[in-house]
Amino acid sequence: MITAMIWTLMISAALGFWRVIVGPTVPDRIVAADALSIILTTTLALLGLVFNNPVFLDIAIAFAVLAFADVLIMAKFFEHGELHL
Amino acid sequence: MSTLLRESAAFVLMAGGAFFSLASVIGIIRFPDIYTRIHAGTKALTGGATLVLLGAALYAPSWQISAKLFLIAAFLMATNPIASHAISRACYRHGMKPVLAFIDEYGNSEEKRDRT
Amino acid sequence: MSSKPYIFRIASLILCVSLGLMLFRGIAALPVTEKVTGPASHYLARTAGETGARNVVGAILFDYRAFDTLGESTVIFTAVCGIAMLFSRRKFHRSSRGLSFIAKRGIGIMVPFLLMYASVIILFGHLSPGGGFQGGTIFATVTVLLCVVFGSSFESQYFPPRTKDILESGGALLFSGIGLIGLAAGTGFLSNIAAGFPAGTFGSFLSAGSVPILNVAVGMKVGAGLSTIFYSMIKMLDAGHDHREGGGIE
Amino acid sequence: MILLSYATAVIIFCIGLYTIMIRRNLFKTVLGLALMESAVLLIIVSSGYIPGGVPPIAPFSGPAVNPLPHAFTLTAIVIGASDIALALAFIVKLHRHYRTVDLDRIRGLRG
Amino acid sequence: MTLVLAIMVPLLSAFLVPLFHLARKTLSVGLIGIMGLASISAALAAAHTGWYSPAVSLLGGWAPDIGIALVGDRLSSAFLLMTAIGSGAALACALEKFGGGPWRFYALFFLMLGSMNGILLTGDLFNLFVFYEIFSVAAYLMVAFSMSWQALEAGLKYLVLGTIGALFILLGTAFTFMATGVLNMALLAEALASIPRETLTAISACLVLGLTIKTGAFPVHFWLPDAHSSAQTAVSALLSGVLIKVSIYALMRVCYIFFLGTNGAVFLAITVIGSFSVLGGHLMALRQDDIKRLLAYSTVAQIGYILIGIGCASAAGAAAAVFHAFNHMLMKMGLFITAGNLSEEKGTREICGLTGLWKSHPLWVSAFAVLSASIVGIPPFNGFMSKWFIILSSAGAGTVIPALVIAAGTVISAAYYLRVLSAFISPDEGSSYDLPPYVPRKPRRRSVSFAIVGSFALLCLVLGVMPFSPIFREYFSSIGQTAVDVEAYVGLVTGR
Amino acid sequence: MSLSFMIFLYVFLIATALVISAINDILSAVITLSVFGILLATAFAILQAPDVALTQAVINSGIVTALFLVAFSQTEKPECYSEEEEE
Repeated sequence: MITAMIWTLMISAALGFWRVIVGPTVPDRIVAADALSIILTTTLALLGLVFNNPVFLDIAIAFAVLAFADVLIMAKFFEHGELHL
Repeated sequence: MSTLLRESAAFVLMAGGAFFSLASVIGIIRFPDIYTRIHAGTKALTGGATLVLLGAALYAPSWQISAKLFLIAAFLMATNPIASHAISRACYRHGMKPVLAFIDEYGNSEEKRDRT
Repeated sequence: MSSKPYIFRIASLILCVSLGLMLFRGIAALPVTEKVTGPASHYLARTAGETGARNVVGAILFDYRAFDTLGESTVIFTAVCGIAMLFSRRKFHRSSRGLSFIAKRGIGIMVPFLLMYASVIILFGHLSPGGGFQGGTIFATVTVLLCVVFGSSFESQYFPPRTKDILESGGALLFSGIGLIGLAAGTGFLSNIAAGFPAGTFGSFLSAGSVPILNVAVGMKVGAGLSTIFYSMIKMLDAGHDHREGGGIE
Repeated sequence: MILLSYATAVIIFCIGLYTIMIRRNLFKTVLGLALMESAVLLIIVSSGYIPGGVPPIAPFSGPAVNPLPHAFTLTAIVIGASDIALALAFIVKLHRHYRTVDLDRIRGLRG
Repeated sequence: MTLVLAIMVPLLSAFLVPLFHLARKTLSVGLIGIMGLASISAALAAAHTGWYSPAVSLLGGWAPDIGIALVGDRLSSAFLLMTAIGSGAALACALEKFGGGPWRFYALFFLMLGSMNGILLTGDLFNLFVFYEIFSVAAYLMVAFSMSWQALEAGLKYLVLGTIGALFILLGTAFTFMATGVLNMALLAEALASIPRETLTAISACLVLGLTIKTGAFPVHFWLPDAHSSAQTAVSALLSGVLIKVSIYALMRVCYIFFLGTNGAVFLAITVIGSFSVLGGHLMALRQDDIKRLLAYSTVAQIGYILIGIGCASAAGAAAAVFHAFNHMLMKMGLFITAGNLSEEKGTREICGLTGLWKSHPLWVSAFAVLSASIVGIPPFNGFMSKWFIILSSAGAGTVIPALVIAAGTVISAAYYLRVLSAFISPDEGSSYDLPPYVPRKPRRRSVSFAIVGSFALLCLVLGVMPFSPIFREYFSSIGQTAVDVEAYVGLVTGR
Repeated sequence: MSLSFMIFLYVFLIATALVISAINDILSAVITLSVFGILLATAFAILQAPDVALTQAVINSGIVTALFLVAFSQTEKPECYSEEEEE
């Protein structure tokens, strides 16, 4: 059952990657990459369940906590065309 | 009995979550412009991921794993809306117009606020 | 995009493919390992007794091969030194321009959790995955986030560059000092239990001798170092239009 | 399965090297370096894997994988990150003078 | 104990420099000098230990197969002596020129000193990679230290190539680890004999390719002339005189320990690379107009000589290579310091502009003449002796072509050094070039630089005579014996 | 995990690397690099290396992307990507 979930999520990720490749504007790519990061975070969490070992969930926590940092800095960059830091 | 109930509930939650994830990715691919894609890629996806994680937490054999899965879900729900808000605002500020949109309420209010 | 001649691309492709084939042949000739052998089996079997750490990778990094870790954090020290050298002598107007109110408030709620998470990663490095590098990098990420969301003046108000310098050198000196204690005890540089550090009870928070202290030292060093790299690199953002020749020390 | 990861790693290594050799943009060079480094990391981590292994965190509930490559990889990741940071700093400094990141238009980098 | 201190004293100095800067803002020359003296004396103490009683220092008290061991033997101590002399001279020049101002430069300098000692003393392959990476990062930044655009370009080029080289070294280390499961070099020497042939080929290709890129031999040499010519004078001297030698040591140690009994083709490859380096370096140097670029290409050629010596795979060849490395350190540091000072004096680095110096600076020019005579290989000087030993040992290895290459290279190098010297001696024509009007600077005191150059020139003379004494010959042949005697190394580390 | 899943993951990884190598826009390549890092961390997790996966996750999504963007924002003007890629 969990294997089926993981497969579904990975196929979703592969479909989302199509938007990263073709996405006509940069924000499309950013949104798709953000979606990919969420999907793969969920996948990692399910992998921890498959391996039945809580240490794998630490990786998923790290992604859940940090993956939006990328998106924030990309968004700021895109908003002004440069980073006003 | 309770095990069966728990597992079937977990299965329903996870299947719903996976369905939402898939649907939102299809939305990212099929929707016409960036704002609708953001709409698909964050709302539905956050909900889907949360559902999957809650289902997994129900299914998990030990309470440590369940606690960590709840934590992941909480963090995702806390961070992802910020990111999507930032990017949609960035798109709007950058000057990208939504297609098929006639009324720009946010833009009007934004304009007024910036003027004052 | 490429203006390189066609023949050059073909030659590069052939070179890369032949290199890859050679490498793959080299790997494929090896027998498949079914069992851990060599020193690694020693680590797996006796880490708990010899160092008291649950995380074998952490024990290798901070006890058996701690000298590598010292060298590795010295690489970051060197890079920080150099990048700060490259971008010195620039006027830097700190900006307080940030993202929207929603992002600011959201980050404001998130940051304490992030700091707590980083501290947990560092302090439990001998019990669970993680350690000085990972926790230090999360600290650096927090400063990056503060820079992005609140503007760099806010960040430099809370984490001034001077503090980062002191933390970085202090971490390096702490690491070296722990090593020199082992040297003074006569059991070799960077020795842990043998130099008299208490082993504690296996699996508890205060265990594994000097491993948690070294974790903290590396966390200070890496966090301050990566943060300083980012801070030095954003320094030039608004000094964008000067064409001064040179600028170095003549 | 392990041969599969070795093959993947070697392919990524070659893609990185090819990128460095062909592309004129300096950022592409740095991206190629990042790819090559990741490939080497993948090779090292795969070399420690044993079928049916568990992570090397005591107490083990089975045969644990080789922990030594993980330690090397940790070291190499941080070293690679500092290398990439240094390369980016150099590129930014050079862009100050030439206003370009095109390899062919920067005088000294052609040879 | 002394082995660890030789690494830790420079590193501790480097960690302390930023704190001193925070406290005082400008560092005094005396403080840096004391730190440098401490570092160099620690290195010399380690060299003494390694020479008279070869020692193994077990870090953390773990056995060599599970921990890291530092090994000091006669080869290490010869190179330790070399780097101590060279970096001491470079530090003195830098202190004279910059004073205590650029504190980050001194931090980088001490980091580089510590990592060089680490490379020379470590007995562990992965630890070698780590120290090599500190060393390389410090070297990239020292190249870029002058912050001119040429220096930045050279630094970037060096960085990209050096990182590729480091990745190849890491890949070779990974393959070695996969094949054997250990990383201690002494244990690897035993374990590598029984691994599959293809893997051995891949390992040797990766390691030799990576170390060759770092060394700057001919096919991948193009970072070297830019890097060495665009740096500051003291840094150029350090880069060309000392850093290259550390790479040579790593190549020598790794190749002799790993491939002496297993893969003889490696040494053939090194000989071929060396021969091409000699010819290519000399021919490129002949075409240069910039004096520092000329000296840098000459360095490529001299690396070729050393590589030919290593490629002989015999004790005599190793001894000759070490002797030539030592001589090259003396000669090239002296030449770079002299050329840098003279060209700063004239305000140009073009050879045709450096005229009339014999009148104004006779002592400098005569020192330059002695050093260049030595590097060309005029008989009474040391360059001749070491080249002669290299030719002898390569003839002893059974090939003639390297000897012919060396002879041809000598002729070419005589041509371009004579060109430089004739420019120095010819009278100052002044206005025949459209040089920018030269404003004479305030004359600087250069007594320390000149003392270093003069003593190096004297040492060249002395070392040209020394090989006739049997004690000296015995010393050098014992270095060669140590280099090729793998069993003794294994016995020293494992205690068997 | 099963073999087919590994094949899927590795093909995905190679595809990401190819996109990084082939795409002309640097910003898109950097975005793809972050996806590559996540996939690599997943591979590390499957290879039973949680420490390495954690480090890769943290470094890749925190620092490397930020440094790339900072460097990129100082070298490219915004016009060169926003106009030419409008739908």
